[in-house]
Amino acid sequence: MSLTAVRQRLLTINNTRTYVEFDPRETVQLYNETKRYLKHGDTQLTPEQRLSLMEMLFYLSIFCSEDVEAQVIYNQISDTLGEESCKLQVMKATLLQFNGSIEEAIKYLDDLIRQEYEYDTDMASYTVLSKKLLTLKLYYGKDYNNNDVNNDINNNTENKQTKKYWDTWIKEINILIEKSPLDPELWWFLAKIYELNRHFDYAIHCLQEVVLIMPFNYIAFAKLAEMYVYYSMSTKINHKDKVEVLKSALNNALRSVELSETFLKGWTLIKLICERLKDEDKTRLIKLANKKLKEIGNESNDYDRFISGYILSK
Amino acid sequence: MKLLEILLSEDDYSIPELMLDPNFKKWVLLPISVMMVLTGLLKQNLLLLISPKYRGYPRVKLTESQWFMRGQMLLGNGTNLDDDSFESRRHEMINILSSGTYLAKQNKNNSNNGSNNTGESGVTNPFSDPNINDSLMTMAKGNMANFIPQTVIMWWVNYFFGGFVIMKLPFPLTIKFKDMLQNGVMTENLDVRWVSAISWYFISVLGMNPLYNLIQGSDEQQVINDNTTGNNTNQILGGPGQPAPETLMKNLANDLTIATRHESCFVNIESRVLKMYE
Amino acid sequence: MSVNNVDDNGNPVVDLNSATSASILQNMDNVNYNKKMYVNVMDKISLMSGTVTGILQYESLTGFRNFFIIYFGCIIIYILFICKGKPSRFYANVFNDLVFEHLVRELLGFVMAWTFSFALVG
Amino acid sequence: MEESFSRLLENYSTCYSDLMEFEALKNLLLRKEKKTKSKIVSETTDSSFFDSATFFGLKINLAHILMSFLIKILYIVSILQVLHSGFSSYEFHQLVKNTNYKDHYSLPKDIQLECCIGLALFILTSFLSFTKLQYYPIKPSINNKLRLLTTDQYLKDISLSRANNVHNLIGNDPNGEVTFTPNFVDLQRKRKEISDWLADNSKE
Repeated sequence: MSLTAVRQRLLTINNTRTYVEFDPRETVQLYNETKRYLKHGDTQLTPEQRLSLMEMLFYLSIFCSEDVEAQVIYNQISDTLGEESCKLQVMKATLLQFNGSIEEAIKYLDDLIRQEYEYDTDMASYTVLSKKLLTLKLYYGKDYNNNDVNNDINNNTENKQTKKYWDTWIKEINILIEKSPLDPELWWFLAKIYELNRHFDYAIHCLQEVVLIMPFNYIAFAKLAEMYVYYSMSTKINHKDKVEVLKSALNNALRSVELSETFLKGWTLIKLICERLKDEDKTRLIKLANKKLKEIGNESNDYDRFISGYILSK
Repeated sequence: MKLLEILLSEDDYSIPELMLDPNFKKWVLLPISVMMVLTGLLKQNLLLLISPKYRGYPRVKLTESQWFMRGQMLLGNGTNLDDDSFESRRHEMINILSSGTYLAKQNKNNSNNGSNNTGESGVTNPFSDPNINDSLMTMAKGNMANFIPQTVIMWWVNYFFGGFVIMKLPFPLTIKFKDMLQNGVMTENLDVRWVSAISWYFISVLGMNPLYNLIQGSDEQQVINDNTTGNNTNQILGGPGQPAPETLMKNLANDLTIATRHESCFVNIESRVLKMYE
Repeated sequence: MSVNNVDDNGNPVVDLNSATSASILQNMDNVNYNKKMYVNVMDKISLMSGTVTGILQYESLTGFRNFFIIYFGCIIIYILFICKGKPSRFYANVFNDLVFEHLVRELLGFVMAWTFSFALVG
Repeated sequence: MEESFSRLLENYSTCYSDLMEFEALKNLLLRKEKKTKSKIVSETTDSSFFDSATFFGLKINLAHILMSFLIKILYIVSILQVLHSGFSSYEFHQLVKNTNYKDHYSLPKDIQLECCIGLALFILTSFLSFTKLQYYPIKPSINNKLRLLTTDQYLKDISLSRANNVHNLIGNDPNGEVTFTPNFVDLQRKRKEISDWLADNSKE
């Protein structure tokens, strides 16, 4: 039974790509655990699942700077699948990025897209390769060398250089969106960039696109609510509009909890927004939010317990 | 109805008991059952093997259909937006669709400057297109994999085990089944409950599903979100038998123009949430 | 799932115009999972009870009666212990999903096992 | 090691849109972190602990392993019982067939009983073999442990709002492929972060 739970956890982490969000301690632990799990073997793991876990292990080894091991895993996967698939091509580009040079990786992907994928592709592969190319070009490319750029929210709109940098990002992503308007990840990333640059209204627009594509994405609804709250705080709008914006925020937060009963962020946002909407009577909602937060504090995972406890104690 | 009556009637009239050679069980009943199970499993794996392969399209063609689908999504999932954002998006989409900005053919003609005049030919012969032939082939293969094993086994059973009675059914049947179930047995007055090998074949064809499920389907995969549903982004516009992409886009633009009544999911959301959880 | 299957928006596009309320919406993966669990257990039981009925050499009505007693008995046990008395939480359409949808399938499985063991033993 | 908490709170900064307030909260956590640091580091670097406790969670699951073993045994016993009674019944019918009194004998009670008990045991076992759904949380807690979370149900909720509770329970983002923008990760920065962390920890 526990093996089932372990397998399920690893596969979930892989399917949702949560491992890119892990902090160093968690990443190292996940790396060791995945390695041990694959070595130990599991009869119920289908070959496809095994390969996808190996892909995760590849990226984890890259994160942990274990390039040799990454190469070994890449060889193993390409032995079974060949090198046709776009995921393998992205992996190869990643290896080139660290073992060869960035220019090599960029050239490899560029050639691939131009000569092959422009004419014979499916949209997912095309966008995955384009995203990787874009990342390589803009993060590390010669033309846009920007190691000094600080992603910190507090000090980047003033800096002209960074502004130019983000403008390039926005331009490039828009070009890609023109080609593939149904890729939610592109819209989400664009929203992230606008958020960094404090263009919350643009970020709201992008997130609404995500919601159109993925109608049940409650995370996106909560994010929308968050953006509305920020927007209401910006200096651009007057008091009357502010209430309207906060109401939109509340609506989105309510939608997120309607889709997911014990969603901590959603309930927290509802509590916060209701407290800000002083003119209206929202006691029932606040009460409900408190009740739900208490419930989460009683039975959720350790992190959510901690946070809901903190929020309630405030 | 008559069948039901007989099925449900208590079996009072006595049937003459036949003495069957016990070797029938060993050499007829069991081999047929084993063959049924094996071919069933083989068929499953065969279906996996001949499942359609990855097919690519030119990127412009995909872009075109994605913009079309974006319009459809706006119609379908537009309730997720508030009224203002829906309106602005609606107008934007109407413009895009009716102006045909992302039509694949147009782009091609612009870049190649009329080197190909595909626009004129109109309807193409569906059998000359290799892509369509491909899809027809996969369909045909799927059907073949379904009925070839059936026919082969039926032939096998009839050929090797025909002409004698092998077992007694535990339930009575009407006389109409006699032809089918006692196929090749030349006895006019034998009760229908005594049947030949082919009827065991029929019964197992009908009843094998639970067994197949138990043999192969016991993996209780509890993956939380297993995104194996495939991507729906790969359908393309203007497939076989469909109108041209341009017309489709125009039609969708018309639909969007009509869709002025927008119903947002945010209407009454507060009372809905309160009702749900309070 | 597999390495060559990149997946971005696998989400279904559902027409929400008719139903904006989330209380009606269902998670299809879970619906299928629950149905699969139910079918698995019923498949086992119907095959086994068919075998047993054949061994006991029950004929015609007695045999079918046996099937229906076991079938409905198992449904009741399933609802009481596995669904904890609240089948509507796990099955959208309780009567159809638990009783009628698989009745023919299980009956035919039962008949097959019954016939088989009846012929072998008798 | 409370850094993960502070990172999480960063995600939740949203809830405290007053950035000032958020800073205060962060400081509070940092202070707490200093206090607990030495203890937790010793735990994370203890690799033997790491091996046994985080991977298979042996202690918690002994009962489950026993249970699944028991269920297998019960299945085998019930199937053997049915097979045995089937064989007995076969022998009996072979014997009876050769006499002239075949209508006078019915199957002996003990064979019938054995058969029925086998079936009952089989049905019982197949219902016992349902296990309550269990999950590991996505992220290990601060002391690197994974606490097995057991829900009180055998089946999964179908209504969308409740079905998502599982994600909330284990701290999963079902749309992570979009929300974490995995294709836009800055790999070099990520590598640097991790190598820095490794260097820090190996020193102590």
